Amino acid sequence: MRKIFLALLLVFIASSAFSESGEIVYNLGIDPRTIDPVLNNALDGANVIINAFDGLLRTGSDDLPEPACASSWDASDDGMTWTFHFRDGLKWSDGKALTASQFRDGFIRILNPETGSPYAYLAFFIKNGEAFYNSKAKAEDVGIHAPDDKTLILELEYSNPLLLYYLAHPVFAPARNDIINKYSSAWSAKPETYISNGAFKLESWKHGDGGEIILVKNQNYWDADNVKLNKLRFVLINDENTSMAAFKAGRIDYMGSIPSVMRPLLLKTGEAVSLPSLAIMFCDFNSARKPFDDVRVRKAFSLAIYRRVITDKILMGGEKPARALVCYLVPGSTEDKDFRTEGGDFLPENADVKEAKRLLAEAGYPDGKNFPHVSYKYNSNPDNKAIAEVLQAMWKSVLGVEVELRNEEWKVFLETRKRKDYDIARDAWSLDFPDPINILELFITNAAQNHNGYSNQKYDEAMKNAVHETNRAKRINYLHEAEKILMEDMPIAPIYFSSSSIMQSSRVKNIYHSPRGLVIFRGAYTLD
Amino acid sequence: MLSVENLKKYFYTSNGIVHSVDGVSFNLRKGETLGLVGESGCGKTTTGRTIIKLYEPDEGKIIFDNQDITHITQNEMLPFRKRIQMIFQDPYASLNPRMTAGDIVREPMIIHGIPKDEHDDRINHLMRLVGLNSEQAGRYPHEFSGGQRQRIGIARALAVEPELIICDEPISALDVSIQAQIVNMLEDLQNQLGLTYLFIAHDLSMVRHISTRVAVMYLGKIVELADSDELYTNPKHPYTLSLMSSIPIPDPEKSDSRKHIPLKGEIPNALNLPEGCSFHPRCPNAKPECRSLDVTLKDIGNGHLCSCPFTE
Amino acid sequence: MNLYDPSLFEPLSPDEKIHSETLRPSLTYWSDAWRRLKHDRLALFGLIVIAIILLLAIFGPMFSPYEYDAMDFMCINEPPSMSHWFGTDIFGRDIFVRVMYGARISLSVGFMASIISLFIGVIYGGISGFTGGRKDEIMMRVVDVIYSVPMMIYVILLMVVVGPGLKSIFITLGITYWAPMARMVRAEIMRLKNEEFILAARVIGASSKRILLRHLIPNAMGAVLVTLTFSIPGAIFTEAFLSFVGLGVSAPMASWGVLSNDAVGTLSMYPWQLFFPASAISITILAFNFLGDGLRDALDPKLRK
Amino acid sequence: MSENILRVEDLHMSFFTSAGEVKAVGGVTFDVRKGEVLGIVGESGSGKSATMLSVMGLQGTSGRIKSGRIMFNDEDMSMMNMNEIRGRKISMIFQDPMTSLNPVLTIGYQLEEALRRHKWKGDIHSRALEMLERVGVVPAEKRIKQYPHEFSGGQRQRIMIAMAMICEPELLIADEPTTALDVTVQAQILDLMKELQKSSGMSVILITHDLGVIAGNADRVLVMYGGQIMEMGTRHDIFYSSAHPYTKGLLRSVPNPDMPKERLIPIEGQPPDLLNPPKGCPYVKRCPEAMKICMNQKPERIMLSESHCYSCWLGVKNNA
Amino acid sequence: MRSYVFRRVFASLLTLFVVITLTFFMMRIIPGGPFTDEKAIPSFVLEKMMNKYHLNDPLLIQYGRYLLNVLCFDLGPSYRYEGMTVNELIASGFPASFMVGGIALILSLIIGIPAGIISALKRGKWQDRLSMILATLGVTVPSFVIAAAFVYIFAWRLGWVTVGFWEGISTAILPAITLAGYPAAFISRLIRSGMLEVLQQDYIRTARSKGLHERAVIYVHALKNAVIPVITYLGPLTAGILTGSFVVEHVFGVPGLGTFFVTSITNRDYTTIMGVTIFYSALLVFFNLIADICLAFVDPRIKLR
Repeated sequence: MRKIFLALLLVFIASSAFSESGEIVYNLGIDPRTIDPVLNNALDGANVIINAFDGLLRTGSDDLPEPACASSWDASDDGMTWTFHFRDGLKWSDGKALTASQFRDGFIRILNPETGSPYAYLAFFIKNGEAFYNSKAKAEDVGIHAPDDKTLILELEYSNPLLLYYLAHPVFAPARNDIINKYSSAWSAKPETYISNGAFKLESWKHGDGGEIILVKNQNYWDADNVKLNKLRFVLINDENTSMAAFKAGRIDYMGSIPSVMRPLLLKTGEAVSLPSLAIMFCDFNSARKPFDDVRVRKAFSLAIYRRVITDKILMGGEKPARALVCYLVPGSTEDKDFRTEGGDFLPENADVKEAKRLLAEAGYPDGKNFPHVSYKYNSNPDNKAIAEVLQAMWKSVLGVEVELRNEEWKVFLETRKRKDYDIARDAWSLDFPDPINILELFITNAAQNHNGYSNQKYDEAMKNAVHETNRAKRINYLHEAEKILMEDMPIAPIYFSSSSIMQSSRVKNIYHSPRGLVIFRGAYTLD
Repeated sequence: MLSVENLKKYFYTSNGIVHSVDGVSFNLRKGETLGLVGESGCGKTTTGRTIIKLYEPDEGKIIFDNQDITHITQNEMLPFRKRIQMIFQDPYASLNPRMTAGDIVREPMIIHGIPKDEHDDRINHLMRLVGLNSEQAGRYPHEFSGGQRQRIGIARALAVEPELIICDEPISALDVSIQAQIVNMLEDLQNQLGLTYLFIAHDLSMVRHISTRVAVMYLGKIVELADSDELYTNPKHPYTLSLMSSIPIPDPEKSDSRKHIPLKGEIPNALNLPEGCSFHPRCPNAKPECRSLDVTLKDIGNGHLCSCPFTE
Repeated sequence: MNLYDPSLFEPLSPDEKIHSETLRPSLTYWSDAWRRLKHDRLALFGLIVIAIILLLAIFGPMFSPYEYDAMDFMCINEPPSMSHWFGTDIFGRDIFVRVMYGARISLSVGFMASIISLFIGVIYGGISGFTGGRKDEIMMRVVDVIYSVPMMIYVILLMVVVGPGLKSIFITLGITYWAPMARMVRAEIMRLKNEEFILAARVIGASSKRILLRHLIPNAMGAVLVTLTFSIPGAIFTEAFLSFVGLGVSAPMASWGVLSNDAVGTLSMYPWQLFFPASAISITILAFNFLGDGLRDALDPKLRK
Repeated sequence: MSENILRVEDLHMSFFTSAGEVKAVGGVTFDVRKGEVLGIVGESGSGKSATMLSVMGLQGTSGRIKSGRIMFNDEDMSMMNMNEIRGRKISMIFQDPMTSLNPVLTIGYQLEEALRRHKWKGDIHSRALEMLERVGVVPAEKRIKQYPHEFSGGQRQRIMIAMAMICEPELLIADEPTTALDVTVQAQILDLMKELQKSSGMSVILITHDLGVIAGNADRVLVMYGGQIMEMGTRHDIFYSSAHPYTKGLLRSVPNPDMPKERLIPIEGQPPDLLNPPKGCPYVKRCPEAMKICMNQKPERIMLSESHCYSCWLGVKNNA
Repeated sequence: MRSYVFRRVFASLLTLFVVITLTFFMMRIIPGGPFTDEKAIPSFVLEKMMNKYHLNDPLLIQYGRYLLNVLCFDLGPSYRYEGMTVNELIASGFPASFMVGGIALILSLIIGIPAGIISALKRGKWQDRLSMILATLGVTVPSFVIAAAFVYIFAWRLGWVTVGFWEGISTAILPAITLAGYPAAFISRLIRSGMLEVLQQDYIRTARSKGLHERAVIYVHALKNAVIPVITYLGPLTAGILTGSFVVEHVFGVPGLGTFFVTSITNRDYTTIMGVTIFYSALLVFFNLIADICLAFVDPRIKLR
């Protein structure tokens, strides 16, 4: 018996091996659905792709697009034709030369209806892109041309002020049709066929909890000289406490999933850092149903929320009270101005009890009397539940209204919300691009993401103007106008602007974590 | 009153067909007691259970009071269940441990639609009839001794005033001093109520005591049937002879002086019946022709039936 | 005593004989079981614990100064103290009162699930075991299917069709929880149906229904009770899972399972938030197990002397 | 060395159940002589099996010997290692051959086990085969590899006998060895036992409730009732000049083969409840000749002859 | 024997067919699809994606096609893991689950059997009480609590083990201990009640009357009989434990099959749901068969027919 015990002990001790120099272990958390640049639409997948692929442009460590495969570009006068000039000596990770036509293959693949890319619509700005997608045009008609190996010309369907951001998005990657045609969708699942052109290349992928995705330095990368790491291990530890235990044991260098109860303490001691992110949590009011068809009720509910209490007492992870819709860090009328600061606040930090009560009374429910039975729906998740319980308590104490809480399984909830089968529903949005339009467009009449059935002609008008406006200052102005209309109608109640708390071991430096959640390792290095 | 003709009951097991009852015929006259004896596995219990239709007979006829009840359904059988009852061997297993004695006796009355207001009187009467007092009706079977439990079983059988009672080894699980009590009671009840018994047992001396006629069974067949005194004093079939000689006699001198005829081996299982006379492998005076002989019960005088053709 | 006293050698009259009969006190089935249960100290302990928990669940909250949903942001995550016996949670709610309220849900879930499974499982298993043959074969295959179809799928389906609340928890548990019970009852009935008292019932003309309900099932009750006490913990945990999927009672009301589930995340910082609800479950089930063991022994006719 | 192989002195033994103390044996004294067959008759609950289990030290966890001595070959058994005695010096055969053999072990294993345990000198396997052949389980070579369920009841009892005799014990206790068997098989088994006893010269205690079995097989007879010995004597003493009302009652309650149709004379009433045994004679409630003294006072043992004694107040009364 | 196996397999295939059918249609009725996400994909894009996987075909055609594929042992492509087939997923996840489950199975036997024996022999004494209380705790404390507590204590506080990484046997031990709790508890109870019953049997008295040492009586005569109910239980247990547990694999980071049972449903990964269900059912059938064959070896009275 004692022997067995000793053997067990030895096994335990032997298992603690730490990372080598030039190697970083990052907890990706969730096993990505795919790391095919064209098929992915999730952040976890994007974080693998962005470290393995380089587009014409890439996201720099200031979250702005910077030259990558294309070293320079120029636009025609009308801004409808763009020409990209490639660097010299671009290669794939298997040593083959990277050509402009492979970029064309990649873009066509996005638009090819048979690919089934969830981001296909991002490429509709390219001429005949949408037509090709709907099989109304041939691939040859799409406005992408590679006159030689080092030049790519894009013809646009309509002008796109975010064009360079788009092209830095991981979906706009080159494609190796020789491999993809041979292995079809399996190409992206196996390291042997996952040939990439970015800073790292895939070495192995073990699926599921406890699995890992290992990337190693791509020696053929054009910018390889600036890549310090030899190896990147993306581990897949889904449980926050487990991840934390592994971090404490020195097995993880960098992670973004910290148990929420520990965040305040860790932030205070400096062990964790809070980074702002381009995301907002809000709740939808169902404007199509009584009683939330009444703007006064919606406003009363929104004004009854103590946003500061939620961020400072419940979340405690550096989140900010959302006193309007568009979050911080979104550029405003000029690149260096903040849209949020320009727009100002529409809601108080804490509840405006008097005003909220007044509005509710005006709507016919003084002190919540005769208020119909309403429910707040959210998807099952501990954080959502905490927010729900606090909101419920606030509405009860400020308005005297009993709101029933109902949680639903994730995908059931998504369907319910889409069907607008709710009174109040949890909602959230993270921005793909740092531009206000990326969130404001949700509330255009009948937009795909318009969960609350909001429809206001004035709002639609302002948004339309913004889309067609090429002058930055004017365009932003339209967007401010739209946001103001939205806040007047209050179809949603903004709750807080998210942040992400991260922990990083002292041996690693220079990892860039963008507000959009992208984690870029190409400049990172280890101290030992 | 009851006539059984060529009754057959087979059990289909995964090992093959068990010829449990293989052509049994007898008549039972009103008011008499027919003893059915044989070793375990000879089919005597199955015969009793088939007659009362706990098992569906495979062949033959069961005629009760001039009515053919061989193939009637369980529902049609219900009125006959009022007239034919059964007493079981094991007084521990045959009473539901979760019912009081009173409820056990009451149950047949409920099933046979006897008016509710008569129940209590009848239970009291029956309890006294079987020698228990009526206060004991509220007790559970485990509170009674073996003999008392058997009395409850008898009371249950009597509850619907039957005419025929099949007694399936009613005393073999009881102590000697109690056996006599129960046998006496059965005799008294027969006299009082005019009952007819089919008395199944392997205790030969008790069978002789209680029965008017006795049938000896071996491997699913009756090998000898006669008036009980005739059978005991003048057994003909070699099996009966050997059976008689094996009865232990509670008298040292007689016991020592008696010569008993040992049988070879044991009763074979009813799966693979021997050809011809099924007793021949163990018969002390078996002849070669016994292997192919077709044996049937034949009257050898005085209503003494025997299936062995070589009796002197 | 003087052996030469001739009166001692007078014959005993029949009256004296009867008088001398020391009748054992007549015990009904249940009072006998109860008497033996009382002698089983662990079972008695289990019974007392269950009684205390029931009392606390029903009357406890009345005496608490706190409401189960009253948040107090001034004292969040406090450790156990005189004012908050079990400490407070992340909203500053009193855990003690929440655990008492949780008992109401968890215990009623446990009881209801058992009762539902009792009715369906016992009847189903009883019919299957009693009928035997092909019908039994098919009925048992149905049970196999219930075991194999992933529970979560029909749970989500039910969530959509029935919606949240205790009622739907009962329905879900009723759908699945009878399966082990059915198997157990079937095995028990198969064993019992060849007993002589069943033959005796047939002889007096009892219908199949009567035999099943009056004779077979009451005799399988001991094993049924034990299975029941085992199925209660399962039901209490399943409720936590169902609540997570959206079938349970809605927050801020929370069962023990949900309280434990929520507190797993805070284990590293505020372990008492998990300790108390989890202990409540364990103690209750321990108590039920002791009681169940005691009951099985008390109801077993073999142990009856 | 005396002629007694076993002597039991004033044995009191009880089983402790949840319902209370069951006084199974209440003061039993007797001895077994070398080479004799001692028959013990009694109904269920008379304490005959409990006495024998005490002798074997097999009374279990709930049974306890409260007082008394058991001497084997003049040695106090409480001083001996019972594991060395059991199976080697004293063996036992049980009532139900269907349940007394372990169903999952071959009979060969179960036979040889005792030999191995008691370090049998000689070839274990051939000894087992020899014993099987002696009890008539043939062909032994084939049957030794089989499992109990492949044998009939009679054969199993033969195997049990072989198992009990395999180490050549000095005393064999046969607890109702034929009760579960048919008459023809019973006769075979009894003959076999008689033959083995004669050839080995061992002593046998034959327990039964069947007076016929006793009449044919026992040298001396002991009649037990309610945990006590009622009467003891040679088989002639018991069958032809029984003194105790209980013995008389027992003999009367079986059908007389000479007058088979004569009405039986049963012993009325029920056996005593040993949870609450009567203070006096255990038979008092059923005894047709019960007297006042029988209620409260245990009768003493009265010697009728050298071999014959009984315990009854009638004897005292008659003497007085 | 061969015809027995053949018949068993045939009956199981029939059951499996019903399970497949039920699961297939129920999972299609529940709301949400494999591509439902917080950021809704525009409907015209969604349609193209659905076309790619033939999810827009009539349901019956999809069902027929799926059945045909299953007949060829092709469980189809996963919707959740692009480029992976369900066969590959199962092949990649099973080894880890198998290792953890295998260790857990062995652990539960080497803990459960001795504990059961001891508590049966010391019935009513403290050893019995203690092991039964521990066994009950094993049943009452749910694995999500044990797992979280283990991570907190052994990985976090004491730093003895690594969690979250799969490095073979060294990382399999803690999850295996977690997983072993319930079956060990159950086995010890089965052994206890089996031993208690067996020890009352006549053949134990026979064995003792031969003068055998108590050890031989218990380990040879009693245990071999008492272990029979455990073998029956081991069939479904083995199938369940080898296919992994969601909670344990999630918390300890074991890249096994267990997580797929839940995540495939939450992801609406239709083919994986079907795949793991079929795989589990097949294992269940297989191990039940093995258990029955083992039973026939241990208990000579049982004949396979």
